[in-house]
Amino acid sequence: MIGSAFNQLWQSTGLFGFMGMVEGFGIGNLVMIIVGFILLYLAIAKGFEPLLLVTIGFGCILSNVPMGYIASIDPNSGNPGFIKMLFDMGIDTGLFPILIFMGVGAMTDFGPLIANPKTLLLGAAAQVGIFIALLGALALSFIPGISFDLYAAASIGIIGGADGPTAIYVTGRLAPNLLGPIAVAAYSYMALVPIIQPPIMRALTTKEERLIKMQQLRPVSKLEKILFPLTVLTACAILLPSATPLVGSLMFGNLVKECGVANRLSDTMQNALMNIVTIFLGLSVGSKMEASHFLNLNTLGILLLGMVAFAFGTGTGVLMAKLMNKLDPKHPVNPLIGSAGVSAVPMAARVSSKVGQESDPQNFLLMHAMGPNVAGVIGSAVAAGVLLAVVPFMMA
Amino acid sequence: MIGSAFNQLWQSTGLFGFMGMVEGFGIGNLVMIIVGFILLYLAIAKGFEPLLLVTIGFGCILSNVPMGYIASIDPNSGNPGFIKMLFDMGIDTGLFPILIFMGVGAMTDFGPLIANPKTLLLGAAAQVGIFIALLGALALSFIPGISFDLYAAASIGIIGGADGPTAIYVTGRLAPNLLGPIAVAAYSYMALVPIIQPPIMRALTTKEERLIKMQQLRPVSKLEKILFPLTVLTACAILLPSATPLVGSLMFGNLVKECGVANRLSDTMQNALMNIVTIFLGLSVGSKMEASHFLNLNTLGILLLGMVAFAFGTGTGVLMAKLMNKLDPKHPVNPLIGSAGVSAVPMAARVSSKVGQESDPQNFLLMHAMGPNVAGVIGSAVAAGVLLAVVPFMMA
Amino acid sequence: MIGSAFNQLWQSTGLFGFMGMVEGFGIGNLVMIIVGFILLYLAIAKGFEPLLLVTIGFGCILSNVPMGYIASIDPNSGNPGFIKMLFDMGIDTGLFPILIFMGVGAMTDFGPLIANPKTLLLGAAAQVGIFIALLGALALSFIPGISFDLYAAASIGIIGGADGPTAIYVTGRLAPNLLGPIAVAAYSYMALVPIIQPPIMRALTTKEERLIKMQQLRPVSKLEKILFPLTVLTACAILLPSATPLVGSLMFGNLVKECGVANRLSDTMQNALMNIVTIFLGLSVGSKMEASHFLNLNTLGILLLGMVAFAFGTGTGVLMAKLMNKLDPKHPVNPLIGSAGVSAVPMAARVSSKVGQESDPQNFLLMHAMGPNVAGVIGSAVAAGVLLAVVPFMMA
Amino acid sequence: MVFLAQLPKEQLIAQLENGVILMVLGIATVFVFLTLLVFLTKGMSAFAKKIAPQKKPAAVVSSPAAATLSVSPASDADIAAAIVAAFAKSKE
Amino acid sequence: MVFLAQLPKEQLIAQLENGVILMVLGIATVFVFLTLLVFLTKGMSAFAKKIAPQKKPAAVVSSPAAATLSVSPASDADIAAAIVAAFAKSKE
Amino acid sequence: MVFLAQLPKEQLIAQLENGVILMVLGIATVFVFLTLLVFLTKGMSAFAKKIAPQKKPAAVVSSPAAATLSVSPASDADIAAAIVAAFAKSKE
Ligand code: NA
Ligand code: NA
Ligand code: NA
Repeated sequence: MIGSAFNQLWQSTGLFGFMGMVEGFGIGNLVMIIVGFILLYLAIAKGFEPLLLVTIGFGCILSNVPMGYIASIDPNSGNPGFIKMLFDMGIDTGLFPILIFMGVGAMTDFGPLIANPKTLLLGAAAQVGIFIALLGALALSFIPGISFDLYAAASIGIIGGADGPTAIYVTGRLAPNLLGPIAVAAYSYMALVPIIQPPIMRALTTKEERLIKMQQLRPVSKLEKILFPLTVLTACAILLPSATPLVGSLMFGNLVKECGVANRLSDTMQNALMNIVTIFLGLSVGSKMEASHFLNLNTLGILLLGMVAFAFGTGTGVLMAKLMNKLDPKHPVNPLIGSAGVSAVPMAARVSSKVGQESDPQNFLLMHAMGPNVAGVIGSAVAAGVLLAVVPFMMA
Repeated sequence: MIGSAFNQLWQSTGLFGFMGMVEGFGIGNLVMIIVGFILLYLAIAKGFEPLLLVTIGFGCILSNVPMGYIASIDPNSGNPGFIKMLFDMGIDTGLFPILIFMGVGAMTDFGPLIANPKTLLLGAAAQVGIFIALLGALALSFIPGISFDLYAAASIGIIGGADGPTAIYVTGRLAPNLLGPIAVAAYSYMALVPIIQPPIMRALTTKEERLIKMQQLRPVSKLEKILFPLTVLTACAILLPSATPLVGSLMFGNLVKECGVANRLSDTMQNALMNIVTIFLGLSVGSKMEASHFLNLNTLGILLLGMVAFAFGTGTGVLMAKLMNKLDPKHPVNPLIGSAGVSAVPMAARVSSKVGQESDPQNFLLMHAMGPNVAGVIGSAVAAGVLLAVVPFMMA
Repeated sequence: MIGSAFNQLWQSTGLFGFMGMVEGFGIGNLVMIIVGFILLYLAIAKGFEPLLLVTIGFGCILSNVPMGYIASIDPNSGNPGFIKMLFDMGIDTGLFPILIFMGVGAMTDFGPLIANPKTLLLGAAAQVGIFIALLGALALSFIPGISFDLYAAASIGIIGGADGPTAIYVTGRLAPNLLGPIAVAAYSYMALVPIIQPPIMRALTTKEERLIKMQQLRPVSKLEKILFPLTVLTACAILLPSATPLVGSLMFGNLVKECGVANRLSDTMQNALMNIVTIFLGLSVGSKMEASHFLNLNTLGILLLGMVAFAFGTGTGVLMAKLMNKLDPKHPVNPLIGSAGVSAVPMAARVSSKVGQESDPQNFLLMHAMGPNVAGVIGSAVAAGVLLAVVPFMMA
Repeated sequence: MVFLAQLPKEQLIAQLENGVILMVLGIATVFVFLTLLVFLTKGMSAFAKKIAPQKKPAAVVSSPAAATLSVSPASDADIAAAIVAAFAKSKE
Repeated sequence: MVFLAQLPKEQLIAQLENGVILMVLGIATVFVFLTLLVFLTKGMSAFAKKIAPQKKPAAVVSSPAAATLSVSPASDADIAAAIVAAFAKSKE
Repeated sequence: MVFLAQLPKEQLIAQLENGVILMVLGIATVFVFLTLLVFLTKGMSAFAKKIAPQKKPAAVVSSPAAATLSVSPASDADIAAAIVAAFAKSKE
């Protein structure tokens, strides 16, 4: 009897599971745990988007513990694990990315965009990367071993939105099994923006262009800041209802902040609520780092295409700025701020500023780059709206 | 093919929905969006209960975006929208108003009431408005185009409780379809207390009565403040169990505050928890501002009856104070504090004080008015308990 | 008609319920309400673990209000009460204790344990109390009127873990009906540690042993503090997956704190999130203080065995320290820190320090006792993992 | 505007009758309950005084200066402002 | 490494066609929407200026010193540090 | 008091046997696991020292002054009190 109990305990060790002796577990779990540790290393030692990658990495480790059943249903008791519950509560339903987007809205200052609205076009141009990567995913599927359908391709494309909650929202709706690699790619490349963008920016601009000084931004009144989120919301409601969950929650957070009469709500959105949801969202996303959906050529394809998306978005943003200078030479735009249109707030705007100061240390581009930077958030949400409206219809 | 995709996108614009070309949407949504903007205007520009009316107004707008399916189930995907989820989570179940009531309890100082317990009678008298409005709703139903059943009438009456969470709790239980107009009426009239109450108060009192100076309140010990919530809870448990969810959560919050050994919980109830729930509750309530339940004569009836409830509650509170002076002339009560019995904490108490100082700038009534003011919160919850216990039985 | 309505109201008073005239209620509810008041008294006047006992006590009172249906389903409307919802959301699923454990991890400094890892053995030894009490529960079941099965016995044993969330997690999984008395016993004895432990500690040590001075703890680097939670997690994943929900969430909280790059998440885990969950968890646990599961001899048995568990754990911790001194006399350990191995952080460590200073006021044991103290948390979670893995298998 | 279907007259009258009952019942209950609470509160205060006779008042509630609900605890900015003010004063 | 089953060629080509359509549609929509927003924002600003002509600028957004997203409010420690610094300076 | 139904004697004995097994198993597992952890922790510390040899100690944990779990961060009031105290001292 005591022997059988010891045997039971031994058969319930993780070691036993890693050796593939329990159905549903195997060496793949061990590999994924190592991937989780690598994410923790990148987050802690390298400072890659630590809030998200620490939680995603830890979620990946916990979810891959054999017979831990933390992100699945325990077949013996029928109980769901705690990360499974969090996933069902907030990712499957789309609630967590929406709540994060409220907090992002409450943290965002659209002032620079209101002062120079034409930078919205830079935020539009940089979304081209999304669709290039989408097409790339479909093309890569011709290679044996890689296989993406339209849902997967759209989710991969949205990595190019350079916006975590948008990517998670779209992928959760269209291709939840790919949530792990897509979220990791999105946050990793956002952290790598200072490495990915500068060479592209330098290659596409001349020395003279990089020296362009922009006119000082005009002051923006409080009333304009209050009316702006309402304007965007109205446009979105009239033209693209499928984008309203994302755009609406962003603008809700922003209005609560800017209206000045609900500061305690704005403060909670930015802090307690956002932090709680970030913890839950990170762990849940990490739980989608399953061996069966991660250890295949598709993941390599996703990582490659994510890079393509970022690179193309950066490039089209810069080129759009050069085109705008051609069309309206009286109000010159430094093309270096075009790359900030990918979003990745505020990192991409800082990169614009830094590259600009390489040529002229007295040229302060940061505030100018914040315009396209926050425009990129709106642009990605609009692109997400198109994908969410059209892809299910095409697949029907 | 591309034509059909463009057509699909065009048919999914909000414009198409406003024109009534999709089942379930129409021009009514546009009107409700405008109503939402009006609420935002009142909240932001006029300062009407901004924490609630900003969130309710925004929830109204988001919920009325055609084909946004933010407060309903998307018929194509079967997914509920995020505001629908919040509503099901917290309003349908009654959880959100209960949690807000905990926070209210943790913010309330019952000291002035303990020092002068007979002001509880003022809090009782001011609830008469609830039942007058209830009766009024049933009477108005004889008018063609207006139709309230007993559930609706009870929910309308509770507007006179001048207490947001109580009104939302009762309406969520008895007549959830009327939640939109009732919550808006309740919060709007609470914001209008400084305009509604003074003329009634002046009309029902003489100059001499308004000059009455009250005896200074005695100090209240910490022990009394700890025992008070337990006393109220006990009375409620013995006599009116149907009121215990509301009264119990109010007294729980108050005990956690007053006991002094759980300050971190009290602080969270008042801040992080309350703010999160306020955001969720406001958006959810806003989602009940549907064209079909708002754009009819009933809504006019509700607005009218809400005003009646406030006015009668104010009046009966003042008259009760005058009666108390008749019965117990040794301990005079300034009848101006009677109006504070409607609750609307702390606005109504401030109004008592302000009207008092019109007659005598040296007469500080604020603390005296806080007694009936917090008594009104208990009174409304007790009235809610009666409605919740008896109405379903009458309708059975 | 009005008579029948008054009658209906009278039949819905709590008084009517206490008198046993409604099915499912009776005098037992009144007794449990009094028990709830006693818990409030212990929490507020005596300072017994007030955060938990205030909420548990209030939850007990609310849940026992006849016809309040706050912790059950209202048979008339079919609606669950708010505490029932909280219970189903977080205790039945195990989510709340897991979230609390994250916060505990984010509050814990494993530095003293890393500096002197062999104190882990003290944390192991003190868990013997768990299994003694388990065996005791099975033995007591021979007494007529007391009846525990293996699920109940394991849940009772875990009281000896001296760790609230672990006890609630295990009991919620194995014997949810006993949650009330077990949680109350666990938190009460944790509060009574300064009374229970010193006599045992004095009885098992000589004056010379109590005077032992320990070597100053070496400094611990930030890197070690980051690697420690990952080390424990890895060991747990490989050897005891059934303990990973508890150990994993503890180590997640600790890593988020120690990594230094996610302070806003760590802060939220320790404050807003932990406080919210504590409120919900306390009320839910209190709802399991039902007359039918509390007012019987089993509860006396649980209280007795909880004391046994604490006493034995204290004793085996001290004896283990003495054994370690025998085996390794070069690095003497003051046996008074052995008792801290029961966990009950940080109370038990303070008791070690206080008893030590009775003999030598210059002997500062507190930091030395923190090592076994936090080791005890890990030890209890490991013991919980064994119970969760083996008990259901034995009962199958 | 949507025009709602009208309830039949008998039902309207029946529910008006119910409404009157509800009013009587409700007002009576609220008054009975809160009147009872007046006495319970007085009893509670007497009990509190008996078991813990206090010499110094724990809190004076009538001062107009303290006459606001403690709805929001002092914010960081308030504390900072208070310290700066105290500091400035001390320099005079 | 897991090798995934390959989709049939016709399906791959069909979805590539869909992808091209999606790209055209998506890029067009994004540009139309954001271009429209340029005009709406300008209109909104003109409207704002009309109903509330301002003399003093409410907020100047071009200063490089303010050039960070106000992502985190000043912490307690920051406030304390600022006060201590101010205090130390005043003692000079 | 409710008197609970008694389990049959054979079942009681059977579960007592299970209890003994559980005790042996449990105590063994706890000791094996935590003993292993002693060695793993020592190994981890050696590894940490190897990859990042430190000159200055990052944190000294033995000082009795620091001898409290950092359970609650300093509150605003604490900070304010500390500053006021420091200020008062500086005026001496
Ligand atoms: Na973007
Ligand atoms: Na009221
Ligand atoms: Na323990």
